[in-house]
Amino acid sequence: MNITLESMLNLSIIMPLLAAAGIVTTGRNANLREAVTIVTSLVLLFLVINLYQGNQQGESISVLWWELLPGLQISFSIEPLGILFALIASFLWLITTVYAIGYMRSHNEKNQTRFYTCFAIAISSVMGIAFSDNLFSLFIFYEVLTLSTYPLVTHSGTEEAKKGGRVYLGILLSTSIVFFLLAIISTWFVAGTLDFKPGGVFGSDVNKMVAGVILLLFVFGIGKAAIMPFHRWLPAAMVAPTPVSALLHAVAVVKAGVFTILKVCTFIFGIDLLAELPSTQFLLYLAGASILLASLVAMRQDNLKARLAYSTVSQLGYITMGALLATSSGVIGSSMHMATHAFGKITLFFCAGAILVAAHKSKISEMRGLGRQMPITMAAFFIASLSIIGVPPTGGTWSKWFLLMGTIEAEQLILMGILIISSLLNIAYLLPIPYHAYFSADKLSSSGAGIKEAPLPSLIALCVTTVGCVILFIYPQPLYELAKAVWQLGN
Amino acid sequence: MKDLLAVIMLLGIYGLLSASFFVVMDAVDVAFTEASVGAGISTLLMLVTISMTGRSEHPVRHKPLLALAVVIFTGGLLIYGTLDMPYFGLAEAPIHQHVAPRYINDSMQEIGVPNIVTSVLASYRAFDTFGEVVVIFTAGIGVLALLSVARRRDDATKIESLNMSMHEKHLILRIVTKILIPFILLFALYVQFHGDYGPGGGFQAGVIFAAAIFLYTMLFGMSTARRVINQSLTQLLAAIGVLLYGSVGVVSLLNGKNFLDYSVLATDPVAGQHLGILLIELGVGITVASIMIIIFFNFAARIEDQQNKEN
Amino acid sequence: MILGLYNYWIVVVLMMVGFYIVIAHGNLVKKIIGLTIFQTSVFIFYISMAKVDGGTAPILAEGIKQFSNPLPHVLILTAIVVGIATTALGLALAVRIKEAYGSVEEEEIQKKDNLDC
Amino acid sequence: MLAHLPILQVIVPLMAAPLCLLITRPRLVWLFALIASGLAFLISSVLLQQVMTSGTIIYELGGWAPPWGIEYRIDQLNAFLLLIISAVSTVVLFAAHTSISQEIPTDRHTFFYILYLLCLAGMLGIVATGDAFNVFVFLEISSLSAYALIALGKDRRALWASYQYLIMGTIGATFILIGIGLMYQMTGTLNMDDLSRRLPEVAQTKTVFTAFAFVIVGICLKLAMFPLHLWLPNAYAYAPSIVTAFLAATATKVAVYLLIRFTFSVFGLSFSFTHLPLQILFLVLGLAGIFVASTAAIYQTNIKHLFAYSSIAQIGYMIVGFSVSTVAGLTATLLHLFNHALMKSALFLALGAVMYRIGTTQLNHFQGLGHQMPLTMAAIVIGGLSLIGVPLTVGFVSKWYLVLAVIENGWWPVAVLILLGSLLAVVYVWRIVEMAYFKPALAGTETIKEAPLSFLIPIWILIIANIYFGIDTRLSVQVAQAASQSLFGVSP
Repeated sequence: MNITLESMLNLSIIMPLLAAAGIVTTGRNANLREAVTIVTSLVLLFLVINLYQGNQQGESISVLWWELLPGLQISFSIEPLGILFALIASFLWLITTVYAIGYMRSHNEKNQTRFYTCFAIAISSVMGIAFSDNLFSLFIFYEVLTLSTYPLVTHSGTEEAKKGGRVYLGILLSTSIVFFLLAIISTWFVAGTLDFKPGGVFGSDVNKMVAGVILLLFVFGIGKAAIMPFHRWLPAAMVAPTPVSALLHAVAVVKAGVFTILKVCTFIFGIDLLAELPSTQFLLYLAGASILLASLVAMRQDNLKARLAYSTVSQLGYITMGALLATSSGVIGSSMHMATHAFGKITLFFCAGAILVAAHKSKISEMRGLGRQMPITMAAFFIASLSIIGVPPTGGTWSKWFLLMGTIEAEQLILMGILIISSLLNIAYLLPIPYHAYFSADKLSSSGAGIKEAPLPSLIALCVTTVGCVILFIYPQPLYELAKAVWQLGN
Repeated sequence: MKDLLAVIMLLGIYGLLSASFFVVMDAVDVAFTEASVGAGISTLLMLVTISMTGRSEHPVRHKPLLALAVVIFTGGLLIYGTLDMPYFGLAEAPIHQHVAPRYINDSMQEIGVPNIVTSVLASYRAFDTFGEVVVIFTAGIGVLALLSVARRRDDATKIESLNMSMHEKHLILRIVTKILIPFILLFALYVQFHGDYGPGGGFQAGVIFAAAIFLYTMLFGMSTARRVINQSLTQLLAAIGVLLYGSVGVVSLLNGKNFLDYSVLATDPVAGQHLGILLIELGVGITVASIMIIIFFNFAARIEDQQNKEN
Repeated sequence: MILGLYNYWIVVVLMMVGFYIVIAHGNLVKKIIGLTIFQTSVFIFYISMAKVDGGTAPILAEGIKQFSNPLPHVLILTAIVVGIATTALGLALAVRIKEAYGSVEEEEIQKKDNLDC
Repeated sequence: MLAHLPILQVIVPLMAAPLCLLITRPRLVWLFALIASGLAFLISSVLLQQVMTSGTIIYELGGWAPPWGIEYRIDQLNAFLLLIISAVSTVVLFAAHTSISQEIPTDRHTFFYILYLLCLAGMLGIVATGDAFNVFVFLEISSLSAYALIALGKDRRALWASYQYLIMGTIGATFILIGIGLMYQMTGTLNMDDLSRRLPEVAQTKTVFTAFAFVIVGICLKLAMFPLHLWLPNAYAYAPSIVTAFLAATATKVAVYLLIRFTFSVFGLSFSFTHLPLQILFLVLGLAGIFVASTAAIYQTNIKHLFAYSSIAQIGYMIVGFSVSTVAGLTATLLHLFNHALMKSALFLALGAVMYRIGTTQLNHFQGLGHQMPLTMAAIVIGGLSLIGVPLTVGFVSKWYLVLAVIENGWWPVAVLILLGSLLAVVYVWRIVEMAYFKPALAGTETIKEAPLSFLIPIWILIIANIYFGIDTRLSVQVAQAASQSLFGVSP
């Protein structure tokens, strides 16, 4: 079949929406419904890979949908960072769907149709974010993502879920409306354009003070990046079913946040300008603080998902920091970390979900000795933890490495220290879990007798992602290429 | 002053006084209207109202200092505003220089009606007057929407008896009225059609006409009056009056002239103007009279209704 | 100066009396009475503007040169009608309120409403 | 006939009103009113067409040249307004027959339609005319009919609300009358165009200053601008749903129009904004309005109240844009005028549908409605998002322009405040969403069905308009810009 890359680009955003429609219509029949989801995700993956290749062959792909206001277009184009994000998201969507089928069924959740529908819409908006050609289109899809994930967060409809949803929507909407929108409008006002241009849109003569303020607005406005003062929504979102936490709140949504920050740093400000801005320093330290504090908080969480959530917050701190470092290794590192952390964290969540389904346990303290009943799950958990910590043989190693290099290049020894300490903290809050699962002296109480591994689809899913972690270590070349391309575009 | 009856009486007197003041100020038409409305209709309506809402007012408890402040401020502002106004009665004032002169000098040639007020009212600014008619119409419909009561047949007899007693009481009044009413109606017609030569016109005529009906109603009772004045017919007339006015305008539209341009109504433009004015004044008269009657009847019917509820 | 404007000042005072009654008094009928006074004073104000010394009523007749300004008269004719229309509607409302609340005193009505909700 | 469109615009509904009395069956009256309003809509769209292509249209009533006669003067601004008013009125009227069948006794229906048409005609008259006194007359037509319409509400509080509105409105109108009188005294003319030419000579006099003050205060009373807004919430809350939808979308807009017309056209920019501290005054009041009203909205238990307060807040936005007093600011105001009309008519109509089904708009009765009346509630949600100003809805467009205009003036804090204001909107909209979707339906309400089509069609027409004009902004933006440019005398 020979369809132009442009139409593929369009399709990659429209497909999931069509899927959503399809899911609604086939909602009656569960199998059909899930078949639709799987097929779509396959097609989507295929499309994105094609786009990736097209991009590798150096073709410039871009489409214009609509001009909302003079100069404000909804338009899309392909560039390495976007394609990277799109690859991660679309691949993991496929995996997550497989996982979700197992999870949702054995957990027999209600309104599954709504669940899959919103999921598809969310993915479509993620694609939109990944391929946006300008801040404006990005903002639109950013908001759509927020709104479409709200029903997923509040899925269970309990009082607790409602509270979580409130925090989620409250923080994400308010930061985006007050800071992000303001930042965009100011950018429009100062630079006269919102298009992403390699090397940034602000001229060299821009007032550093103003630009600095705008940068602050951006970093705070992009609440999805969960920088410390505005991170509360992420733990709150953990009331959602595990697949949601796994894909959206370990990958799609949060990555959309850091992706936006990366994008803004490289394509709106440009590395050079970024380095000169007064506020960059402050933000770097803010990111550092958020890394450390989040790790510390994570240690004190007994609820596994909460702990993972805080770990995510700190990991996002890495990426933001890397972007703000404004050095080659920094940008490369954070770009790669997007991928490696995605695989690591989603695996961890899959495991958490598997444990919840199979053993009905969410508290870490109850998981001692669980390794005997659920060896595979726990093994996966272990490997993924390694990837998060950043030790071989996992992909996390590389990204951590580049980030460290970045701090050195930028002569930010304090930040380097922070990175190292936080890695130690990672060890401290992740590894004990598998350790106790396997080697803890006290056996699981009799209640645990009947516990078996999670349902097969879920199991497959989490194995795949685990393998992913390892592969990223053995064969990081393509990932590195993309990351490097991002850096080259940046200046 | 807590007795509303007294207040309303004073209000009527105030209306009458201002009317006479208007005469002094050469505004005869306005005086005529104010006398019939300020001293007449509105006083009457208010009396009818308090007969239902009670005639005594509660003493105001809260200290109205804020209100006082607002009023003093507004008043002060107005006084301040007057300081730069041209002095009272000054012939050089801009209002006597700019637009008005044309009315005074040319209206005779252009419209051929001695009463300048009428020619301005009914031709130069005829659209305002159309608006005015619609306002009255609106008020009438509004009152209908608020007060109209579905009349029950069964209590007709009760009212009858009520009226009977009434008849016995005011024998002299009745006779005098019976003599008066034709003259009042006649006068109304005079005012209606003489409006373009002397003071008067559709509105005043309508009010006077209505006044005659009121008088009749008050003495002979609602049900008797209802036999004379059919409710739905009055409503119809009210509409017809507005439509008459409007259609005059539409006719000039159809003749390719602008809305309410009377010059097309006859071969000679001036004659056309004259005809147009007569027609629209008629429209005004009909609407005003019937609306006034509607308003009054609905208020009165409310009282009747309440009385029935009581006994 | 004083003589030139005294007339307007009296009008202003009248207006304010009416205005005060409207906003300060609690009785609905009384409010409307205030409104009428307020408006009537505005009419007087307009008519005063129209007066020309030595002028007569604006009805053309032989041998009269000086007329008062007819335009304000026309405006006020309209305004009077508007006034009576408003009064009628307001009174109708007052009657209905009396029936619905059993009172035409602002405070009592407020009290009753607060009880409702 | 094409030459006579300006007057037909007004007299079609105006003459249709008395004709209703000649028709007997309420249903026919409804159809007739609908047709009349539809005609008005057609005329207004043609008018807008003409104005955009060939500039201002002047129509001399009675064939008398202004300033001696009354003239209609249609420029981009009032053509835009005419379109908004007649369009909303037509769409809303579509649902009227169903809605009032429950809220108003049958013997009143004919009167209802007559008053509705009169109100419509009055507003169109205010907007179309170029004569200051004629404004007053038509203002009274629309106001009187509005009082009566509000008083038709089922709840007895409707009467009280209507009465308060009557008092406030009449005071406002009388103030305007005084203002016009003072202007007339200093210039000797009533024609707006003529006034704008003759006022500058006497601009420095105390009298003109006072005239300005009275006109503005009078208009602001009608406008329900904070702090003169007290009459509005009850009036909107207890009026029949149709009336609320109609008035909320149009009445205040007309007042905004008058404000713009008098400050920019009649008194002139230099007088209004350079001699007087109007700018800062309106800015402060506008912002205060936004916050006070939005906060009040959050604490309402009756959704009609809630949206009424939100209307006051939205007026605040328009006032802020107005106070910027630049082409951009005014454009933002006009855009918001148009967009807010779309949002609020849709929302109140949807509330009308709820009223029709469950007979109340108390928040706690919305429990589980999300599942029982999915389409209606979806409409409310989308309308709410538009209120918040989420992208791809009209709300976003106007907010974008407003913030941009404010930033152009370098008022950064104001920009922040405006955006903070929309957060409050998030809060009060979400209270409804949670109630409708996350609370189980009340016992005994299982029977509630989706609203009838006669509601759904107009509601969704408006909702789709909300989205359409949020995406295809060419029409609204183009017209709004042209209008504000013409007001500033800038050639487009």
